[in-house]
Amino acid sequence: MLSFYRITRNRQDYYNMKNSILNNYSIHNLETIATQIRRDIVRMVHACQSGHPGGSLGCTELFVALYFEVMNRKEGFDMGGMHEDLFFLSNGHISPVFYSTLARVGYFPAEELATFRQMNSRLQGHPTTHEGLPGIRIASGSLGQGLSVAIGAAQAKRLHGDKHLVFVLMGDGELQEGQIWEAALYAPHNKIDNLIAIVDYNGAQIDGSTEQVLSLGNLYAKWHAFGWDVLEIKNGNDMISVVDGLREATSRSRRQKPVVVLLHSEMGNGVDFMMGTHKWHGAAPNDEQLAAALAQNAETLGDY
Amino acid sequence: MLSFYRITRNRQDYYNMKNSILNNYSIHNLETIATQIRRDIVRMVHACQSGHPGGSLGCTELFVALYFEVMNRKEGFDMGGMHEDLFFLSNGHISPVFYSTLARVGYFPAEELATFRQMNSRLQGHPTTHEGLPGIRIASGSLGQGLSVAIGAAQAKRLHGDKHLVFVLMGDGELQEGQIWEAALYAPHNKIDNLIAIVDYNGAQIDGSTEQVLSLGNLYAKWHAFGWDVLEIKNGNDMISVVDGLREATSRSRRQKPVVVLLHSEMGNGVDFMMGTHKWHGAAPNDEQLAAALAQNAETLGDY
Amino acid sequence: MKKYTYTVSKDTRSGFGAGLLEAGRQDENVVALCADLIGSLKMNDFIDAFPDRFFQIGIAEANMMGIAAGLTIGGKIPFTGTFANFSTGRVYDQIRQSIAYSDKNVKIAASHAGLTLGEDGATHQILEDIGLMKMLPGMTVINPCDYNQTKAATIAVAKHRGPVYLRFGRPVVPIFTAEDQVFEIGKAVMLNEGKDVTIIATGHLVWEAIQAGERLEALGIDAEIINIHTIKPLDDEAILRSVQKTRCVVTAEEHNRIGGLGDSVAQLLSKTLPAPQEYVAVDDSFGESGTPAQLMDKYGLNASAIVDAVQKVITRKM
Amino acid sequence: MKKYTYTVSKDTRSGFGAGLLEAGRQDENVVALCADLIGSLKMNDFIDAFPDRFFQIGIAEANMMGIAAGLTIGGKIPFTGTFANFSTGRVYDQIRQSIAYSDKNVKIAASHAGLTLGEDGATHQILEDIGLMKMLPGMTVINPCDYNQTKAATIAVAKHRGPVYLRFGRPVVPIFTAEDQVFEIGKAVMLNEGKDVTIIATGHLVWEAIQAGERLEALGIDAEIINIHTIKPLDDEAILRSVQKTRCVVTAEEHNRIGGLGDSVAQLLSKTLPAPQEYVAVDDSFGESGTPAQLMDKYGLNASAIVDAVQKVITRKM
Ligand SMILES: Cc1ncc(C[n+]2csc(CCOP(=O)(O)OP(=O)(O)O)c2C)c(N)n1
Ligand SMILES: Cc1ncc(C[n+]2csc(CCOP(=O)(O)OP(=O)(O)O)c2C)c(N)n1
Ligand SMILES: [Mg+2]
Ligand SMILES: [Mg+2]
Repeated sequence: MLSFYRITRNRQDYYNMKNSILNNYSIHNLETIATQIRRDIVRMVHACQSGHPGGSLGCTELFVALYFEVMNRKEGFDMGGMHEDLFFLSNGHISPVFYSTLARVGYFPAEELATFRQMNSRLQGHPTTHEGLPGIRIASGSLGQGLSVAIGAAQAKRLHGDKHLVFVLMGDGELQEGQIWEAALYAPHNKIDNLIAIVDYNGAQIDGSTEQVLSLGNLYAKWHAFGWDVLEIKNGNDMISVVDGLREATSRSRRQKPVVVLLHSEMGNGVDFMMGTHKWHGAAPNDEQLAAALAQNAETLGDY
Repeated sequence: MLSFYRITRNRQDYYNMKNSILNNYSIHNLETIATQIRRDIVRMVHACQSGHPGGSLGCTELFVALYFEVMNRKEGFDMGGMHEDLFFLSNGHISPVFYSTLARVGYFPAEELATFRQMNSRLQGHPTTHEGLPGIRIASGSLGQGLSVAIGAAQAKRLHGDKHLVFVLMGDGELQEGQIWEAALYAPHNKIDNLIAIVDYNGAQIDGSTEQVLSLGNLYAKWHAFGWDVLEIKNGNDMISVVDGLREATSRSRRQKPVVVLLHSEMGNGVDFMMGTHKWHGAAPNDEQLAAALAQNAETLGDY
Repeated sequence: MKKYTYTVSKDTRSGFGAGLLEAGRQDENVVALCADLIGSLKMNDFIDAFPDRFFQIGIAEANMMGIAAGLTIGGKIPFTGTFANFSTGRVYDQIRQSIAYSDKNVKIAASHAGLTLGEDGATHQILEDIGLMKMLPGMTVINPCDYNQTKAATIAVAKHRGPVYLRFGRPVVPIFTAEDQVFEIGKAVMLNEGKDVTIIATGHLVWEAIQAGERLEALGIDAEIINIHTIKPLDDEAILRSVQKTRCVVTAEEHNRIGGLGDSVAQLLSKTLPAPQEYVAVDDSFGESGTPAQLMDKYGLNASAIVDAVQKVITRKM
Repeated sequence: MKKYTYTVSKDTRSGFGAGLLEAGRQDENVVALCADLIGSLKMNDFIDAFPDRFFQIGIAEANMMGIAAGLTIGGKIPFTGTFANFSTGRVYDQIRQSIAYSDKNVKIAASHAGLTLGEDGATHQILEDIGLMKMLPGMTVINPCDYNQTKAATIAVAKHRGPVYLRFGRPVVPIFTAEDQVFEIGKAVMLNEGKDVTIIATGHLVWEAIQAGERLEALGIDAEIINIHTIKPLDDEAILRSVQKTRCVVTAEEHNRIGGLGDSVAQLLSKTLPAPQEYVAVDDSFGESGTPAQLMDKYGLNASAIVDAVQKVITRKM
């Protein structure tokens, strides 16, 4: 059950090999996966003419790094998830990148991505356990709830003496929800140090930039003041930075404090005309736009 | 409509006269009112054998300072409250101090305090507009909602070009509610600078000290990180400190930022056996305890 | 069967957007709040016309309800805007205490109600919002049926004193009510007089009820059809008058069968005039992703379902 | 009329406390969470016995529901504890998405339900919680009637797989059910067989129904009395069997008449066996401060109200 599923190495190796040729080679592998996932994202959203490409594209490196490199996962899927690292997606609207990653890493056939948002699909608009899709442990979509759930899962791990980690991703706009700050207050008080929270710090939400809509101000200072160990990944769309940053985050776990990673990402990253705007938060490309998007992202693992 | 209701002077006078004999005299007046209000609180809670004396006693100086000195209020009561300062009680369970203050400052007869928590009373367990009690503009009791309401009222004042201030009091345990932090994020972004939020920083809640139950950590740092102008009143049960602190807070209004006052108070203050514990958060004294409490607080304005 | 025709289809939320603009023109106290869903709520025209009377709240629905309550204290008439789910279940306690119990003049405008927002799936499809809001003492609950009625309802609601829950949707649906209609809160609209069965429908199901009425006519069944745009207060009189005549009833709503319009009617009848009733509603399940039309089909919320229910209830007449 | 007697009165929340301790002993996966109301929820014994299995959440009910959902993922059986208001309306969307829709094995233990918490008043008296919870697909809703039944229900609920809402109260009420009872979720308890009217009561109103039954007997009315501790899933069969015999029904609950047990029964009957029904419930209003007994009187939630309702409904038999 503890056979890990990863491309090249365990955590220690990574640090031994940092900056080595092998490392660059491996990073390249991850990047290769990322372009395929970007293709999947735009194709999924295009097919049903709905869904959220912007945040999905911006988090592609993160998902690839987590699932193909950083997380210690068991083979197969069981709901309990003991003795493996867990991931929760709180900002459920970026389901395309989640589904594509889960498929590409082996939880279910990539062909199933074609059913995204269609009736009777296991790939609902927002992730759900209701249809039994492997890889999903909680429904999300209504924002603000995932950090609490992740804390609960982390505390369950503790009770079971399971030393693995719990990861959770939130949107930056999502941080405007008060429940996040309830959870943010709770975790340090309870020294939840098997938890790594990640903020998709793309500066955008539906109605515009977070700066305009409701500024998060000094976000580093906020998490810090709430008692978290805060870490920034300055280029969240550079695979090396993301892997490095996540490694750093995991190395800071188990120090009596929860860790939060501010992942500076770019909404729409990897598709030129989707970048630099919030407009692609939840809009689908037309045929022409799809073609343009695909032209910028090589087919590497084979389209579904 | 703009005839103000206050004991001695307007704000500017106060600063001119600081440390003068008149000032000391006036402070003494306020203290005199405070002992009566403490009597009212314990008598109200004793009579119905329920209610919340601890937080009420700890906030007595604050209420007296606000209503008898700091706030610019119109005579009489209308729900709209234009062209006067407004106060909202978010931690509605400390209704005894609120009711007593409202009665003693003239909103309704002090005799009505005898009906507290009894059926058909306007003095419900938690403040409500439902029974039309003058002085109350919103129901509270379910924690976490008052700061939002105060922000709305402050924005209404702005829309009407009314330059008066809005005050709101919250419990420190109450700050564990996420809605507070939603509001805390909103006010600075929108430069709500006719708002003075006050935290009853008594370090206690129902199940124990906030430190034990769910630590607020560095509370100053939290509000500061959320973009507020933060001010501390180190001795929230010293009338001079409270009046000074509130003056300072009002003087900091209209500077493009909301102001928050951390009022270090003592739960149960003024009744020796109720101090230094959270046990009197929501417990009523028996006859003997009532007598002891009254012996420590002189009847000054006449018991109801 | 009276004929209802249409030339244009539109989404009811656009009726809200148009109504809000008009209400804003009529009364300068009308203000609007939105929790990061301006486009979805069709608030753009209002914002363009009255930028100072709009409050962008961000993704913080609880705070929005509190701020709205506070704004009323200064005499404002706030319309809050977000999806129906986040307008109700997300903020039930805030609405309860700061708005309903405090008797504040807040208008809760809720888009994407029911199944028909479509592809986003169950987390965004609330089927309990009517039930949530109708349990609050003093709350008025309104679910208009098309663009024109939603616009008229919005304007009426702005003039009404007291908290209101106004529910509307995302899909385009036929516009068959009059542009110049007067919207009377709490007053049922008689769409067709008939004698064999009473069909009481609300929201998107009203058009389906009309379709059903035509098919029933072909089957020789003469249906009385009532558009009950206001679920609370319920127009008891109109319903009783009709059921007294027809002795059986079908209710139709885009809602869980538990807690919605159907239960309001059942309560009324059980207390005064027990009669066979069939529910056209979602059978106590969550929704799912799909196109609006697919979902209405799968979850039995269409004209055929109403026809079936009518045929069944008629055989149950006492 | 069958005789029911008692020697001791206790609060149902203490039955929960005792049941939680017992459930904790029986299954080490049982854990408890509380939002700064340990004493009110009677969780002290559990905490003393299993300090590592208790989570103090602070005043953050939304977070509590999310954490509970997360704990189930590791196989834990979490009981959340706070007042009924903050267990339901405050966190409806969190329960909906993270628990009900996600099918998580969370037990929502809710004290101070209804009016009878007394002096705290309306902000703390929720009369809509049954309605809120019964609208959630997959949720089990339980409202036991006395200390023993609440204890038994708590133990049963811990063994049941799936989300449960368990509602209980603060006042002391007679203990008249057996200490060693087996609690069967979803199974109505026949308290008295009768032929003239069916009284279906839940929670604190069950004892009142028994009192009413005795008075009715004196008036020559033979009442069938059912304790419906589980409101969802409703024991349709038991209710229909009874109403088939009596042809009329009174429902009694400490809840708004809108959305509660009464409406569940009305829906069932309207779809199968229309019959006159009277509601003993709060008439769509908020509560207020007062002693529990005063409030039960003022809001018509007692044996006399049930007697009146029976007398009325009997004249309406068809
Ligand atoms: C509770 C809640 N309120 C509102 C929404 C509607 N909504 C979906 S995504 C979104 C914006 C989220 O912003 P962010 O977290 O920054 O995600 P990004 O746009 O960057 O992907 C909103 C408001 C929701 N899903 N849940
Ligand atoms: C939303 C909500 N949750 C729980 C409660 C129950 N409750 C009432 S007072 C209180 C403690 C409040 O602590 P604090 O704000 O510090 O007030 P203090 O005890 O200092 O008066 C709690 C948990 C409530 N009233 N509202
Ligand atoms: Mg964002
Ligand atoms: Mg405190």
